[in-house]
Amino acid sequence: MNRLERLIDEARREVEDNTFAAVRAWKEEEPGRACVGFFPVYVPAELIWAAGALPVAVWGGGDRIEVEMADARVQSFICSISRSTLELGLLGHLDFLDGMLFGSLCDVARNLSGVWARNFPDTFVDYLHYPQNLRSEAARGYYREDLERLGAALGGITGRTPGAAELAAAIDLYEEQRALLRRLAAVRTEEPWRLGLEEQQVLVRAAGRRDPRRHNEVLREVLELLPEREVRHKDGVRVVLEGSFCEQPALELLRTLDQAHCFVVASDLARGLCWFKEPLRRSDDPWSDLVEAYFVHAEGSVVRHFSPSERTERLLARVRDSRADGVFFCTAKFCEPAFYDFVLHKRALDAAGIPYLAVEFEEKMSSFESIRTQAETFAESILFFADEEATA
Amino acid sequence: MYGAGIDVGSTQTKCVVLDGNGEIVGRGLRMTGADVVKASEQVLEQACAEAGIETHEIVYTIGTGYGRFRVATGDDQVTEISCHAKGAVHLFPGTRTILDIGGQDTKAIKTNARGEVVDFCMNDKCAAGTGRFLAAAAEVMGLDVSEIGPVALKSTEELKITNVCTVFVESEILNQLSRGRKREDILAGVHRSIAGRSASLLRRVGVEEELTFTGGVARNPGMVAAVERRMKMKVNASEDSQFMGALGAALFALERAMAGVRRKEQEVQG
Amino acid sequence: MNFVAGIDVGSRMTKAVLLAAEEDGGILGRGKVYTHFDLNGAAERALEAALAEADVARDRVDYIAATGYGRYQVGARDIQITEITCHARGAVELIPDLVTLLDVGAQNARAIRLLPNGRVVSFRMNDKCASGAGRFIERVAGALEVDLGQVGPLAMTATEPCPISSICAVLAESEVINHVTNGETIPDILQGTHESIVDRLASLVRQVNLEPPFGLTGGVANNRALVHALEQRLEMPVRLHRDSEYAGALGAALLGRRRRRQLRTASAVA
Amino acid sequence: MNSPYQHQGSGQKIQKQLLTDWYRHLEQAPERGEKVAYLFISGNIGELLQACGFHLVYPEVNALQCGIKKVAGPNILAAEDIGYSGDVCGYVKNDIGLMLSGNRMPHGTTLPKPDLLVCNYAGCATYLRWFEALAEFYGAEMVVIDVPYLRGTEGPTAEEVRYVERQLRELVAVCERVAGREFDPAAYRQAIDRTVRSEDLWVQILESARHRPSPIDAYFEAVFFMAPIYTMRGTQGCLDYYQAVAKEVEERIQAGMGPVAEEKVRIVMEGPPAWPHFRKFWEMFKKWGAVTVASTYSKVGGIWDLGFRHDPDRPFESMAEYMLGCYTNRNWAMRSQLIRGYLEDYGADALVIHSVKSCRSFSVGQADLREQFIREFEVPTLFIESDLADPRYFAEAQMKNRIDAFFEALEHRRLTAGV
Ligand SMILES: Nc1ncnc2c1ncn2[C@@H]1O[C@H](COP(=O)(O)OP(=O)(O)O)[C@@H](O)[C@H]1O
Ligand SMILES: Nc1ncnc2c1ncn2[C@@H]1O[C@H](COP(=O)(O)OP(=O)(O)O)[C@@H](O)[C@H]1O
Ligand code: SF4
Ligand code: SF4
Ligand code: SF4
Repeated sequence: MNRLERLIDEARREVEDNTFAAVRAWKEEEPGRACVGFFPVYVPAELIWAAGALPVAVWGGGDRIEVEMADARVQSFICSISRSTLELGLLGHLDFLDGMLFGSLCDVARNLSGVWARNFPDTFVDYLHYPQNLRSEAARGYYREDLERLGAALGGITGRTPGAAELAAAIDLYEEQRALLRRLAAVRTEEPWRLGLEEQQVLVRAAGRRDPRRHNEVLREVLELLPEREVRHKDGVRVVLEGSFCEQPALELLRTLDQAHCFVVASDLARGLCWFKEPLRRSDDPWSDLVEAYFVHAEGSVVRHFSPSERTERLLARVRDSRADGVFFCTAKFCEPAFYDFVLHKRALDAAGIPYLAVEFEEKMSSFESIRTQAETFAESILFFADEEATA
Repeated sequence: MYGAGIDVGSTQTKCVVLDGNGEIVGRGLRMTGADVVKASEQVLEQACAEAGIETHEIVYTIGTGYGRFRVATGDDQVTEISCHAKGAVHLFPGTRTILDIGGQDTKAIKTNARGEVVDFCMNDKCAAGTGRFLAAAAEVMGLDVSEIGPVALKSTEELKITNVCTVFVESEILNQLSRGRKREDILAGVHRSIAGRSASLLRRVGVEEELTFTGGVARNPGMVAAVERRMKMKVNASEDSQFMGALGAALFALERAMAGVRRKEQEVQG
Repeated sequence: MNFVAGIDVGSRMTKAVLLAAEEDGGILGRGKVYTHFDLNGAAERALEAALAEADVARDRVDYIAATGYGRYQVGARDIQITEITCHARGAVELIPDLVTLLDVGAQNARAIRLLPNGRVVSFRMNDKCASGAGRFIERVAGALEVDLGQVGPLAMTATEPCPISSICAVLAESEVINHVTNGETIPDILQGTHESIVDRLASLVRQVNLEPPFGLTGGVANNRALVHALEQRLEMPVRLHRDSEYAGALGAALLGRRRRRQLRTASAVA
Repeated sequence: MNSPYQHQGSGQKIQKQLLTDWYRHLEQAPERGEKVAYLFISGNIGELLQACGFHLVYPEVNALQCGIKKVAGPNILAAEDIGYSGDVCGYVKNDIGLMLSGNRMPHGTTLPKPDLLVCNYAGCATYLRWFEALAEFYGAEMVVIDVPYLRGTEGPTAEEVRYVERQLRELVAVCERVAGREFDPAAYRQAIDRTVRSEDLWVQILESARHRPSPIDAYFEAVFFMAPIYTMRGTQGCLDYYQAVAKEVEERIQAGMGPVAEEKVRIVMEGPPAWPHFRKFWEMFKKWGAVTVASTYSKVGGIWDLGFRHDPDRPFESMAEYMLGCYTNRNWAMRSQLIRGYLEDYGADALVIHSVKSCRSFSVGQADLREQFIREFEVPTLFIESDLADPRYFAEAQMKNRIDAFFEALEHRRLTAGV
C-alpha cells in the first residue's frame, strides 16, 4: 500500500468504526474539550468548534450494525438512518458525546430530537430551527438569535462561550476544509478514474468526525499525491448522483457504481459537509457570515425551502457544469423529502431530455446486485448505442 | 367433562382436548388447506380419537387463530394472542415473555403470572421473518421444514442472508448454493436472520424471564438455538409448542365449562 | 456456418436462443429449462436444447452473450449484458415500433421506455418485494391447486372478480383460502389476483411515461387473462409475440452478434 | 342499559348545510373574480385570509373527504403514476391525484385553482414539500409562514411569537397584492371575536366527555365535530354550529346517552383515524363498549382545552401563539404530558395509539410513547398500525385481531382484579 492508499485506508477505518475509537482518543488527548454529535444534514460546525468542541457527524451505523433495540422504537416505515443512529446510542457507542444536535430537516429528524432527549436524559440535546420563510425580514434576525442561543448553550457544556474572534477563526478553518473538499470533488469531475467515488466519500465522511486541523493536512497531502497516481483511463458514463443527502449509502454501493461504469462526477452525498458551492462571503461580523451562509450560499437541499423551480434549476446546472450524461437518483428507502424532490426533478429532466435512473438503497443492504444491474443498464443504454446512433 | 381448543392457523390447524383436571388427553394437527371448516372438524375428531372419547362428550369448545370464526363446533372465540399466553403460562408457569412464530406472523407477548396478556406486538403485511420464510428456504433446499433446524445446527461458518422477502430469499439461497456455500451455513444464516427480526419484536414488549417460544416454528431446534443465542437467554420450548394456542383455548373452554356456561344444555332448556 | 447464442439465466427459467453469426436472420433454435441452483449448468442445458432444436453442434457456437440475474455465472460467456438492455433489444426485434415495454418474470417486473433501435431510455423495476410479479400468481394458483397453465383460461371465465387486498405474494395465499371458504369461485379469485397485480404493474409502467405501442414480455405474457386485465387497466392494446418469453435471450444474442462483428472487423483491420 | 345515540342530531344537519354553502360559494369564486387561497389546517389562519378577501381551500380536507368517500385509492395511484413513491404521505398523493383528475371532489364540487398558496407551516415538513409541488403544478405564488418547532415544555418563547407575528403582518401585504383588495382589520377583529366564542363552546363539548357515560366519542365523533372550527372558524355559521352541538350534547347528558349502548372502557386515542375504513375502524371499538374520552387528533388544528384563546385585542400576536401551539408542533415530551393529562382528567382506562404510515409527524416517537405509558405509567396501551389515507395499508383481519386481543385482556384482567 502506498502513502496515498494508506491515507485513504486510515480514513476508511475511522469512518467505518461505529465505536468512534479515534474520536474518543482525540478527546483523551485534548483535555478540556468536548464532543458534540449532530444528526444530518447540516449544523454550523464552526459554531461547535468555536465553543471548544469537536463536531461529530452521527450519521447512522451503516451496514456495520445490527439494529435491534431501535427497531422497537422506530416503525418499519421510517428510514434506516433514524433507527441505526438510535441503536448506536442505545448500544452506548455514543456515550462520549457531550451533546447531540438535530436540525429541522424532516419530520423524522425533528421528532427524533425528542426521542433522543427521552432516551438519553443526561446528554445535552438541542434542536436548531432553520428558517423557511426566506422572504421575511425577521428571518435573519430570528436565525441569528437562535445561533447565539445555541452558542451560549454549547458554552454551557465546555465553559467557553464563543465570541466573535473564536467564531471567525473557526469559520476560517472550516472554509479551508470546504475548499479542499471542493478540490477533491473536482478531481472526480475531471478524471473520475483517478479517485474512486468510494475513496472520495471516505475522505468526505472523515471530515465529519476528525479534528479539522488534522484532516485538512490529510486532504492537502492527498491532493498532492493524486496527480502522480498511476491510473488507467476507463470508459464509462458520467452521472450526477442525487438523493443521498442524508442517509449515506454503504461504501460497497459506491464501489459498485464505479464497477458498473457509472462515474459519479457530482453528487449531494453527505450534503451537510459540502453544502456551500463557493467560498462564503466574509465580513467583520462572523455571526452574520454564518447567517448568510445559510441564506445565500446553501446548495439546493430540503433543509431549506427553495422555490421548486430554483431547486430544479440548480440540479440542471449541476448536470451542465459537470458535463454529465444523466442523473442517478439514489434515494434512501423511506426518505420522504427525497421522494418529493424526485417528482419535480423528474419533470425537469424529462423536459430537458436528460436520462435518469432512480434506485433506492438502505444502509444495511449488503447485496448490490439489483443496483449493479440497473447501473449497468444505464451505462449500456448510453454506451452500447452510442456508435449506432452516431452513424445513424 | 372435557374442553377443547381449536386453533385454526394460517398454515396448520391444531386441536387440544383437556379432561376435567386440565390434563391434555388428545391432540390433532393438520394442514389448514382450503377448507377451514373441515380442517377444524378433522383435528377435533383426531384429538377425540386419541383421547378415546366421542365428540359430544366435549362440553365447551373455543376457537382461536385467524380462522376462529369458522370453527363449526365452537362455542366462542378468543384471539390467539390471549390463548398463547394462557397456554404458555400453563405449561411453563415462569413464563413472562412469549415469542410465537407461526406460519404467517410473528408475535411477541408479555404476560403476567396468571397468563393474562399485558402487552403484545406483531409483524404483518409481509411474510418476512415468519414460518413461511423458513418453509421457503426448506423447499429450495429440497428439505422438509422439520429437517432444516438440525441441519442448520451443524453450521461452522457465519453467512449473512440479506433478503428479507420470502420470495426473493429463494433465489438468494440458490445463488449462495451456486457459489458453493454449504447448506448448513446458508440455513444457519436464514435462522439467524429470523432470530434477529424476532429479537426486535421482543424488545418492543420488553423481555423478562422466562421466555417461552411457541408456534410451529418452536419445534425447530435450529430456531430455538438461534433465538437463545440472539437473546442471550434460555428459551422454553417443547414438543407441544405448536399446540400452545389450542391449549390456551382449551383452558379457556374448561374455565367456561366449569363456570357453568353450557351451551348445549342451555339450548335444550330453552 | 457459425452461430451466436444468447442465454438468459432467469430466477426461475433459463432460456437460450441461437442465431446465425454472419447473417441477419431470426431465431434458429430455442431452449428453456428450470434454473434451479446450478446457474452455469442451467445455461449449458438451455443451450443444448437450443442446439438440438436447430440441429447444430456445440463447437459451431463461437460467441455467447449471457444475461439475466445469473449472467456472471455463465462460464462460457464472451460478454454479459443486463437483462433490461437485452429485453429491450429483443422486444423491438419481435414487436417492431415498440415504445413502452413491460417485462414480467417470476420475481421481477421491469418497465422500460425505449427507442426504435432498442435502446433503453428509462426504466423502473420492482426489486424489493415480489408482489407484482409471476410468483404472486404462482402462489395463488398453488393455494387454489390450479395448474399454472390453467390460470389464464380459468380467470377469463370470472363473472365478479374478487379483490385481493394483501400486497404480499406469500400472505395472499391465506387470503385466497379465506375467499374460497367464503364461497367465492376460483375464476373470480384468480381474476381478482390478476387485477391486483395489474394495479401494481400499471403504476410501474406509468412511471416511465407509458405511451403506445406497448408490449409485454416475460413468462407472464403467456397468461391471457393477465394480458387482458392489463389492456383494460391501461386502456390500450398489449402487443405480444409468441417468442416473447425469449426476448431476453434474443436481445443478448443480437447484441452479442453485433459485438462479435465489431470485434471481427477490428481484428481484420489490425 | 341505554340505547346509543343515533347521530341524527341537529348539529349534523347544520354542518351539512354549512359545507354545501361553503363549497358552492367557493366553486363560484373565480366567476365573481374573487381570489382563492390554499392553506393547511394545523395553525390555520383562516380569519386573516378571509379578512383579505380570500376563499379558502384546505387540501388536507380534500384528502380526508376523498378518503372517507372511498376514492382515495385511485387518487393515490394517479399520483404514483407521475412518480410519487409508495412511501410518502397519502394525503399529499390524494390531493395531487385529485388535482390530476380535474379537482372534482367526490360530492361534485370542482375546486378552483389557487391564487395564493399559504404554507402555514406548523409542525410538518411535508407541508412545505406539498405546497412546493402545488406551486409547480399550478404555477401559483407560494408564501411560507415559518413556525419554529417548540423546544422545552414551557410553550413558545417571546422571540418565537414575535417572529411568527412579524411574518403574519408581512403576509398581509402579499395578500393585498394578490387579492387586489385591502385588508379589513375590523372584519378580522370581528372574526376573531366569533372565534373565541366558538372556541369556548368547542372546549365545553370536548370536556363533556368527563361525564360517565361520556355523551360523545371524543375521537370518532369529534373528528366530525371539529370540521367547522378547523375550516371556517370565525364565521357566524361556525358559531351557530357549536351552539347547536353543545345543546345536543347537553341533551345526551340529560338522557344518559352515549355513543355505545353500554360504556365499558374509556380510552384516550393518539394518532389520526383510518379514514378509508372509518366505519369499520370505529365498529371494532364499539363492539367492546369502548368510548374515546379524549384524543390528540381532535387537537391537530389547535389546542384550546389547555386554556389558549385567540384574542381580538391582539389578533396577530394571539394568532402566532395559536400556530406555535398546535399538536404537531409540540415536541415529544409535551405530547407525552398532554396524553398523560388526558388519561387522568378523563378517567380513562387505556391508551390506544394508532400509528399511521403516512404521517411521520405523528408517528415518529409513538413507539417511545407506548413504551413510556406501559412501562413507566403502567397504562394498558394498544399500538396499531394502518394509514389515514391509503386504503392499501388497512389489514382488517389483523387490525381486528389486535383490538380484540387487547380488550379481551383488559376485560379479563378486570374480572380477575375484581375477584
Ligand atoms: N416439525 C417441525 N419442525 C420445524 N418447523 C415446523 C414443524 N412443524 C411445523 N413447523 C413450522 O411451523 C409453521 C406453522 O406454525 P403454526 O404455529 O401452526 O402456524 P399457524 O398458526 O400460522 O398456522 C410452518 O410454517 C412450519 O414452518
Ligand atoms: N403458461 C403460463 N401461464 C401463466 N403464467 C406463466 C405461464 N408460463 C410462465 N408463466 C409465468 O412466468 C413466470 C416466469 O417468467 P420468466 O420470464 O421466465 O421469469 P424469470 O426470467 O424471472 O425466470 C412464472 O412465474 C410464471 O408465473
Ligand atoms: S433519510 Fe430522509 S427521512 Fe430520514 S432523516 Fe434523513 S431526510 Fe429525513
Ligand atoms: S417482500 Fe416478499 S414477503 Fe414481504 S410482502 Fe413482499 S412478497 Fe411478501
Ligand atoms: S405528514 Fe401528516 S401532518 Fe403532514 S401532511 Fe401528511 S398527514 Fe398531514
